[in-house]
Amino acid sequence: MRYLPHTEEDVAAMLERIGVSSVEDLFAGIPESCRSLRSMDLPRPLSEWDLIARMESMAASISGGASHSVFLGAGSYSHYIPALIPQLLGRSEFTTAYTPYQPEVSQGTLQAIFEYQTLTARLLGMDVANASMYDGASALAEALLMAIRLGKGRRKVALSSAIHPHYRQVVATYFSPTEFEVIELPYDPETGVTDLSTLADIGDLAAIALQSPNFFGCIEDLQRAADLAHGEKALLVACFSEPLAFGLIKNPGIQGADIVCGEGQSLGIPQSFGGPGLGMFACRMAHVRNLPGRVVGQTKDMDGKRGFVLTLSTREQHIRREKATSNICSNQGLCATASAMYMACLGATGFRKLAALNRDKAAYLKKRLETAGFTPLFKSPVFNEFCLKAPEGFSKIRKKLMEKGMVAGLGLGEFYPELEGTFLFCATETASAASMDRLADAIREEI
Amino acid sequence: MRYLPHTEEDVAAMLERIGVSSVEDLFAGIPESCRSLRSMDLPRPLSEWDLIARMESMAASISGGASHSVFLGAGSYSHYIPALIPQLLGRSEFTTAYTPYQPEVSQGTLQAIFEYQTLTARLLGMDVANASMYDGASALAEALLMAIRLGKGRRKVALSSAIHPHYRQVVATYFSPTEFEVIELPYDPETGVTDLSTLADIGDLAAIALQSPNFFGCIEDLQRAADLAHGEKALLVACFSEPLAFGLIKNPGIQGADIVCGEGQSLGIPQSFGGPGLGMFACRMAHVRNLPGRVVGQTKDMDGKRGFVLTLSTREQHIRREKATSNICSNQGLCATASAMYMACLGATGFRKLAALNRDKAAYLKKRLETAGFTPLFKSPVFNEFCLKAPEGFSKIRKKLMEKGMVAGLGLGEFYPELEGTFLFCATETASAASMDRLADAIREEI
Amino acid sequence: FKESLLWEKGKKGRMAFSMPLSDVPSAEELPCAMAGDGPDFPDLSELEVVRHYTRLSQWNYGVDSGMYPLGSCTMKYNPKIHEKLAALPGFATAHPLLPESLSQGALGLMFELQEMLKAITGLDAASLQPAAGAHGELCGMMLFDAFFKARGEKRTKIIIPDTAHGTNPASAALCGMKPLPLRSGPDGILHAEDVAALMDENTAGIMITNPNTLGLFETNFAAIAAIVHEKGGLVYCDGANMNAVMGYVDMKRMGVDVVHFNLHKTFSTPHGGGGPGAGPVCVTRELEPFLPVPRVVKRGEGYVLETDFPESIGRLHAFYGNFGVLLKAWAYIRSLGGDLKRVSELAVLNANYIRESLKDDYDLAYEGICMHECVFSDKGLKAFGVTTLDVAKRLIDLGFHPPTVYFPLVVSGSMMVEPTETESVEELDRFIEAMKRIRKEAESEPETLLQSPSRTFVRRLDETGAARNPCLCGGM
Amino acid sequence: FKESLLWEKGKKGRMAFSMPLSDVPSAEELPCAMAGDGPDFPDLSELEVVRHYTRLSQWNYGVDSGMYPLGSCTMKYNPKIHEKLAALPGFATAHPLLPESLSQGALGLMFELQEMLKAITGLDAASLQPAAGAHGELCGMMLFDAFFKARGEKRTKIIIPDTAHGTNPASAALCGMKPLPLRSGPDGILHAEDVAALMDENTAGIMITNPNTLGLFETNFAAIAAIVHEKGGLVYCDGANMNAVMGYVDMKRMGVDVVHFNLHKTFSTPHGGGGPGAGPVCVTRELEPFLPVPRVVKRGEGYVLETDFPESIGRLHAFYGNFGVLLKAWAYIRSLGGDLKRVSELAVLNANYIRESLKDDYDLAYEGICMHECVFSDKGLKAFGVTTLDVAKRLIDLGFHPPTVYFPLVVSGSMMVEPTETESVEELDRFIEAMKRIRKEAESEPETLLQSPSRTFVRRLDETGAARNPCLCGGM
Repeated sequence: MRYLPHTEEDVAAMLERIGVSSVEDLFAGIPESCRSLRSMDLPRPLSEWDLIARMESMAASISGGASHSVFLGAGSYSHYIPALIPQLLGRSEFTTAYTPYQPEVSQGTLQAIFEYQTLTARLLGMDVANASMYDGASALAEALLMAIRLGKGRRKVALSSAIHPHYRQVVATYFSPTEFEVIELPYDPETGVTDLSTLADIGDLAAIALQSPNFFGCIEDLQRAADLAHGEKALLVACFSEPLAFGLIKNPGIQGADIVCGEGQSLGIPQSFGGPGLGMFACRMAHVRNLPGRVVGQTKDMDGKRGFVLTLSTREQHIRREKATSNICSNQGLCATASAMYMACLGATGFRKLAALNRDKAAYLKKRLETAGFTPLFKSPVFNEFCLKAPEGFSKIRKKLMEKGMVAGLGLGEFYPELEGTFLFCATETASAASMDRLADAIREEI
Repeated sequence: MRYLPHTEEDVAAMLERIGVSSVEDLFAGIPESCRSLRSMDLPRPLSEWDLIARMESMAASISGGASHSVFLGAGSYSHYIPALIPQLLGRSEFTTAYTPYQPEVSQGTLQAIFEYQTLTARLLGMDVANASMYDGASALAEALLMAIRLGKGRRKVALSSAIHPHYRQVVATYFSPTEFEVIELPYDPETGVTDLSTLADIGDLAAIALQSPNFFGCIEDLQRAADLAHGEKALLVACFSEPLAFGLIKNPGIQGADIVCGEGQSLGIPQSFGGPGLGMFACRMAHVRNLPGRVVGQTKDMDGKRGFVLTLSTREQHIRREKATSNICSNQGLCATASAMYMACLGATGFRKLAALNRDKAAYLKKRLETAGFTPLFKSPVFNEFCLKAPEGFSKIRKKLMEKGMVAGLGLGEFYPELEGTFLFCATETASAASMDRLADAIREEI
Repeated sequence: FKESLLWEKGKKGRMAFSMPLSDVPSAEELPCAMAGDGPDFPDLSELEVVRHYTRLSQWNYGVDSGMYPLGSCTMKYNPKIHEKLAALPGFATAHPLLPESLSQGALGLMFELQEMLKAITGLDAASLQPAAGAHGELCGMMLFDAFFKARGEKRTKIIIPDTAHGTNPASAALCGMKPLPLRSGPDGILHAEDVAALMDENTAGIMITNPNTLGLFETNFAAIAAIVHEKGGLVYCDGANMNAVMGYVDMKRMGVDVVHFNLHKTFSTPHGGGGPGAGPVCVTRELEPFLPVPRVVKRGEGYVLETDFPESIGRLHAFYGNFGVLLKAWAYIRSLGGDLKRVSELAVLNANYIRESLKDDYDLAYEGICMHECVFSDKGLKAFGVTTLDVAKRLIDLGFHPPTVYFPLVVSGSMMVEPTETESVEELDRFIEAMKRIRKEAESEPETLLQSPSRTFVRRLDETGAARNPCLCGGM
Repeated sequence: FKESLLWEKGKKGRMAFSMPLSDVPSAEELPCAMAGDGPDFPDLSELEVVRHYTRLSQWNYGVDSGMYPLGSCTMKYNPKIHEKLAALPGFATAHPLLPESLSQGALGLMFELQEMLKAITGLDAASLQPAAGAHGELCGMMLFDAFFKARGEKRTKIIIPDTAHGTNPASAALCGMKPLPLRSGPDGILHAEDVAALMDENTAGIMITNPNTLGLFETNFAAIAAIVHEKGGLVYCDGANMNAVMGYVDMKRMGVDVVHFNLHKTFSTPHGGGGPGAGPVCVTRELEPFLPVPRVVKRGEGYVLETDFPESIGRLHAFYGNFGVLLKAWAYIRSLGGDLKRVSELAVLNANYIRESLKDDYDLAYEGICMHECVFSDKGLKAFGVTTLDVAKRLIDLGFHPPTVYFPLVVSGSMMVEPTETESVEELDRFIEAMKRIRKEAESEPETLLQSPSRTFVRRLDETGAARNPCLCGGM
C-alpha cells in the first residue's frame, strides 16, 4: 500500500523495540466488550486507476454549470474562477497545514487569513471579520446567538421571511435546544422586500435579521431596518448569499448593520454541490469580544518584525470551554484564503465591473423570459436573481428542458406555498446571451 | 490586460525618467527599412473563459488514450501517471525557473537532475547520463555524431533497419549536411531482429546502432552486436523507445553497449501528441568528455556542504562555440525531472512488476488477435509490442473500428513496403482485458 | 523574503481577472439610494497575485514539508489524487439544487459514504451534514436534546471527562446543557464508579473521547455506557481519534449512541490550514429519526433527498455539508477498504515506538502501551528552566512541526505526539533523535532552546500584546 | 532543511505507485539469455516521494518567486491557465500516430499557430518541429545547406557576429560550416562594410541576433542583408529577442530568410528549469520547399500531415516537435492578439527605465536607448576588488535572481538585465534600489559581496572541483 511505508522488517524491528511480539498485542488493552466481532463490511480496495475511472463516471453523470444552462442561484452561484486560484491554493504548504497553532511555521496561513479578514471587513463595511464560519446559514445562526449574548436578557430574534429558507431552517435548528424565540417577519407581496410594519409590536428583541439581496433577489432597505432595530435597542443582523452584489449596492455596514454575515461561495469557490463554501462574519469593533470563531491579529516578534497570530483566544472553547463564544474549531480556512485570492484578482476595479456585468445579464434574461410569457412578481430592483410568474403549462416544459440539460429556475412553491407557479431565476457572467436566448426560445416554442 | 501591470500613470512617469515623450520614441532607432507597414494580422484577444471553451472543444475532438482503445505504441506509449507527478512537477519553483546557471538558487533543479542522471545510468547499465536531449530520435543522431567524434576519422555508421523509421529519418537529416555516411543493416524476416551478417564487409565503421526492443517489438541480442562492433573497433550504440522493457530484459549496458540512448516518454510523461518527450542519453565514463548536452555534477560549497552544479561546460557551446560536443542548450529538463519522479514512485520492485504486467497484457492481446485470424510475423520474444499479419479484408474493418474510437494497430506497409498488410500492435497496463476482448470480438464479427 | 500585505501593493486600474466582454445591453441604473461605491480593494496584476501567494506559502509548513506530529489532529499524508478528483468538473460545478435526476452521481457518492461509515462504526445510520468535528458534536448534542424532547424530558447536564476534546463543553453548552466535569483516574482512564456518582435523571449522558486525549483506550467504556443508559441517558463518543481503532472496535457493542468522525483526520482529507473539514455522525436505530434533514436515501436504483422526518432536529447546513470534502473521504476509504484496519495498527505501532524510544528522556504522562498517540510532560525539564514551549520551538529549528502542547490540560506541560501511520520508521528515528538532542541541549545549553526558533521567517511572537491591543484588520 | 538523495532513502518493498491488479494470465517466461534483474532503484513510499520533491522545489527560485532579470532569456510571467489547458485529457493523452480523422483538434491548433507566427514575422511559411531554440538554429542551417545543395553549391563558411547568441557557431558547425567571426562596431552594432569585407561566394550567409545580445537594434540590418543576398547568401535571424520588436518589424522587409522563435521566451511557456522549449522557424517562399516534414497543411475544411516535399531537409523530430509547448504558445498569442505589440513596448520601456536608473551606478556597455535589455560592465567595481560575480551573488541575498553575467563576451564582466514587460514599476524600483545598495556596499563593505550569498541553502560552490573530478552519478 503506497500510503503505508512499513515493510515487514520495519514492523518486526519496531515491535522488538517496543517489547511486544505482534501488532495485535498493542490492542490487547481493548476489552472484549468493545471489540468488533467481524471485519468491516467495506468494498475491496480500488487502485488509483480504478478509482479515477469510477469517480469520473460519477462526476460525468452530474449536469454541471459548465454547460452554462443551469439558471439557478438561490445560495449557490456559477462564477468564473481564475486558474491561478486553484493552482496557488493547491500548494501543499497551504492545503496540508493545520490550524496555525504554531505561528512561526504558519505565517503564510496567518497572513492570508489576516488579509481575508481585512478584505471582508472592507467588502461589508464593517470593522472586523473573523477567520470564517461553516457557511452562510450557520453564520446567521451564530450571528443571532451573538446578538442574544449582547442583548443581555432579551430572548427574541426576528427574521425576515425573505431570508433564504434554508438559512432560516438552520437558525431554527440552532435555536431549538435553547430558550430563545425566533419570530418571522412577512415580506411585502408587491415589492418583495421585508415588511417591517409589525416590528414595533414584538418587544424583547435582541436582533432583527434581513438578507440583501434577499432570497427573491430583491435589494432591501437596510438603513431603514437598522434605524427601526436601533429604535428598539435591538441589533441589525444583515445577511447575504451573493456578496458580489456589494460591488454595486451599498454595503450593509454603511447602512448601519451591527453584524453582517453570509455565504462567500461566489468569491472564487467552486459550487461543489453546496459545500465547502464560506461563512463570512463581520461586526463592529465594540462587539469583538463576543465574536464567534477564530481571529488572526497582527503583532511583532522578538526582533520587532511584523507577524501574525491567532488571537483573542480567551473567547474560544479551549480556554473558556462552555463559556466560549461558539464551539467552532475547524472553520473553512482554505475557502477563506480562496476568496481573498479572488478579491485580490478582481480588485476594486474588477469587482465593480463584474458586479455590473452580473446585473446586466440578469436584466437581459428577465427581459427575454418576459417575451416568453413570464410576468414579473416583485417591483424592487434586483442584482443577479429575480422572481417571475410562469405562463400556463410551464411546469411540464421545465421538465422537458431538463432532459436537454437546461434548468429553468427554481420553483418557489416548495418554500412559499402562496408562490406556487412562480420561479426564481439567476444569470451571472457565465450565462451567455446565446444560452439565455436558447432558453427563452425553447420555452416560447413549447408554449 | 492582466499580464501587463502598467497603468497609464506608470508609463508616463517612466517615460519622464527615461527622458522621452512617448513609447514610440523608444523604437525610433528602428529604421524604416525594417519596419512593419501594417499591424499584425492576428485574431482578436480571447478572455480566459473563451480560451478555455475554445481549447476544450479542440481537445475534446481528439480521440485520447483515455478510452483505452488505442492499441498503438511505435514510440509513444500509454502508461498510467501517478497524480503526484503533475502535482509536484507543477510547483512553480520547478516550472518557472530557467536553466540552473546560478546554482545557489537552483539546488532543487540541480539535485533533481543529478538524481535523474543517476537513475538513468542505473536503468541503462551505464556509468553516466546527461541531463536530457530533445527526444529519442535526436538522441540517436547525437549518439552517432559522438561515435564519429570518438572514431577518429572513421566516416561510416551502420543502422539497423529495425530501428524506429522516424529515428532513422532524423539521423538522415542530421547527417545530410555532413560528410559522413549512414548504412542500413537489414532485419531478418523470420526472427524480426537485425541481420548482422553483412557487418564485417562494410569497413571504416565508427558505430553500429540497434534498437531493443526494436520497432517490431522484438528483443535484440545486443551482446552479440557489441562483440561484433568491438571486433570492428566500432562502438555499439543501443537505442530504445520503450525503457520500461528494462524492468524485465537485460539492460544495454550489461550487454556491452558503449552509448545508450532513446525516448523516455514512457516514464511518467504524457503522450501529448508526440512531445515534449525525453531524450535519454548515457555512456561510459571513458567517453564523458565527448558527451553532448548538459550534465550536473556533485561538488561542495564554501562550507564543505554537498551541492550540485552544471559541470564539464568546457564541452559546451558557450565556451567551445563551434567545437562544442553539440549545439544543445535548452533540453527537456522538466520532463527529465518527471521521469525521475516516476522511477522513484515505482522503485525497483514496482518497475519490475509493471514491466511484467505490460508483457502479460501484450501476450494476451496477441493471443486474442490470433483467435480473430491474425498470424504472427516474427519469432523473437517481445515486450509490449508485436507484429501480426492481418486476415483478408482487415483494412476496411480497421476503418470501421476507428469510427468507434478503436485504433487497431499501426500499418507497417507505410514504413516497410514489403510488410504491407501487417500491423504493429501495442498493449500496456492501461489496456484492460475487456477492451482487448472487445477489439478481438469486433474484428471477428466483421470477418 | 519580506512580503507586503495585499493593500500595500498594486496600482489603481490593474486587474488579475480576465473580464468577459459583455454580450448584453447594460441594465438601467440602480436607484441612487441603493447604489454604493464598491469595496476598497487593491488593484493588482496577475503576477503580483501569484507572487504574493507563492511567497506566503513558502512561510508555511505542511505535512508535505515534513513530519507533523500534532497530537489529536492526525496529520497523515493526504493523497494527491484526491485533489484531482475533487476538481472534476462534474463535482466542482454541481449546483446543490439541481433536480435529483441530474445529480445522481453526487447523491450516490453520499449514500455510499454513509454506508461505509456505518460499516466502520457498526452503527445503524449516518448523516454527512456536519461541516466539521465540532459541528458533529453540536449535531450530537442536538440529537440528545431532540431525543429527550420526544420523551417529554429536558435534561440540563452532561458529563464531560477531563480527557475529552476541548470543544465538547462548548458544544453541549450551545444546547443548554451544563457540563459536569469528570476526572480521569490515576491510570489516565475513566472509572465506572465515578460516572455512577455523577449520573442522574437530569443528566443527558456523557461525552467520551475514545481513545482519550492521553492516547489511552477507555477500557471501562462498556460499563460506563451501561450506567448512563440505565439512568435513561445517552452516550456520545467523540470519534476524533478513530484513527487508532478502525476494525478493532464496534461502537454499537461499546454502547455508543452517537459518534462523529473527523473526515479530515481519519480519512485524510487535507486540513487546509484550519478547514474545511467534515464531521459526519453515526447513530443507533433509536436516534435515527432525529438525524438532520435532508437525508440521502436510496429509492429503487436511484437516490433521493428526503426531508419528511418529522422528529428530525432539522437542517444543520445550507445544503448537504462539505460535499467536496466528503468525496475525498469516499476516495480514501475506497482506496483502502479493509486495509483501514492496517492503518490503525500501524498508527498505534508508530506511537508506541516513539513512546518507548523517548520514555527515558521525557516523562511519560502515563506508562504502558498507548494507542495512536503518546503524551509526555515537561516535569524533568523544569530543573533547567526549560518548558514544553521551548522544546516545541526548538523542534521547529530541527525541521519538525511541534507536537500539540499544553493539551490535554490534565497533564502539566503536556506534549502530545501523534505520528500517524504514514511516517516511516526512518522519519520516526529522526524525530526521536531530534527530541533526544533537545533533551541534551536543555541540560547543556538551555539558552539555545529559549531563543528558538531562529531559522524561521519570524521568531517568537508577542501573543499577549496581540490580544491586549487587537489589530484584526489592516490598512485602515 | 537537508534533503537526502533519493537512493539514501527508502526500504526494499515500498512503492509509491498504485500497481493495477492483473486481469490477464502471465506470459511465458523470457528466455534466460534475455532476462535481466531490473534496475537498481530505491523503493519509496508515496509520502517519501512527495516530501522529497516538495523540499527540492523549496530550494529553487522561479519567476513566481520574484523578479528574474536574466538577460536574453525573457523570464516573464507564465500564465497559470496554460498548465490547465495543456493537461486537458484530449491533448495530454493524444497518440501522435492517431489517424488524421481522430486528431483534427491537434492538427488544427498547429496549423493556426503556424499562421500566427507567419503574421508576427511577415514571412511566408513556418515549421513547428524544432524542439528548442538551438534546434531551430540547427534547422535554419540545414535549410541553408539544402538550399545550396539544390543549387549544386556547397558553402562552407558563415558569418557570425560577436553579439550573436552562444549557440549559433555550434549550430553552424553541425552543418559543416565554419564560423567567420564578425566584430560589432564601437557603437555595439554591425556595419555593412565589415560584412561586405567577409562575404563571398563560399560563404553561406550570416546569422544575426536582432536585437543583438547588447540589447541594441541592428539598424544596418537591411543593408547587410542586401550585401549577403547579392553574393547569393542567406540571412538567418536569431529570434530569441523577439520580445522586443513584435508589431514593429517585418522580418521579410528586413531581408531575413529564416528566423526562429523561442516560444518559451517570447510566448511565455515556462522554462521548466531548462526545458522543454520550442524553436519554430519561419522562412521565405524561397526556402519553404526545404522545411522539415511532416508539415501540417489545410485540405478543405480539415488538416493533414503532408510528407511529400522532395526537397525537404527531412524529419527533425520523432513526431511533430513539442506539441505540449506549442499549445501554450497558441494560448498566449490568442490571449493577447494585437496586444503583443504592447508587450514589446512595455518590455522596452522597462529595460530603458532600468538602464536610465542605474547608469550612474554601473557602467553602461553602450549609451543610448536600448531595446528589451541593457548591459552593464563591472569596470567601475574593479577598484574595490569586486566583480560581476559578486554583484550577482549579492543580489540573491537581496531576493532577486541575478542577471545574465559574463555574456555577451564582447563586454568585459557584463551584466545583462532583461526585466520583461510583466514586472511592475514598483518591482523595478526595488531591483534598482538593490543594485544601488550593492554599488554602495562594494565601496563600503566589499567583504559582504565576496561572502554572498549567505541566505541560501548552499553557499558558493566549487565549480572547478566539480569539473576536475566529475561526480555525475551518485551512490555507486
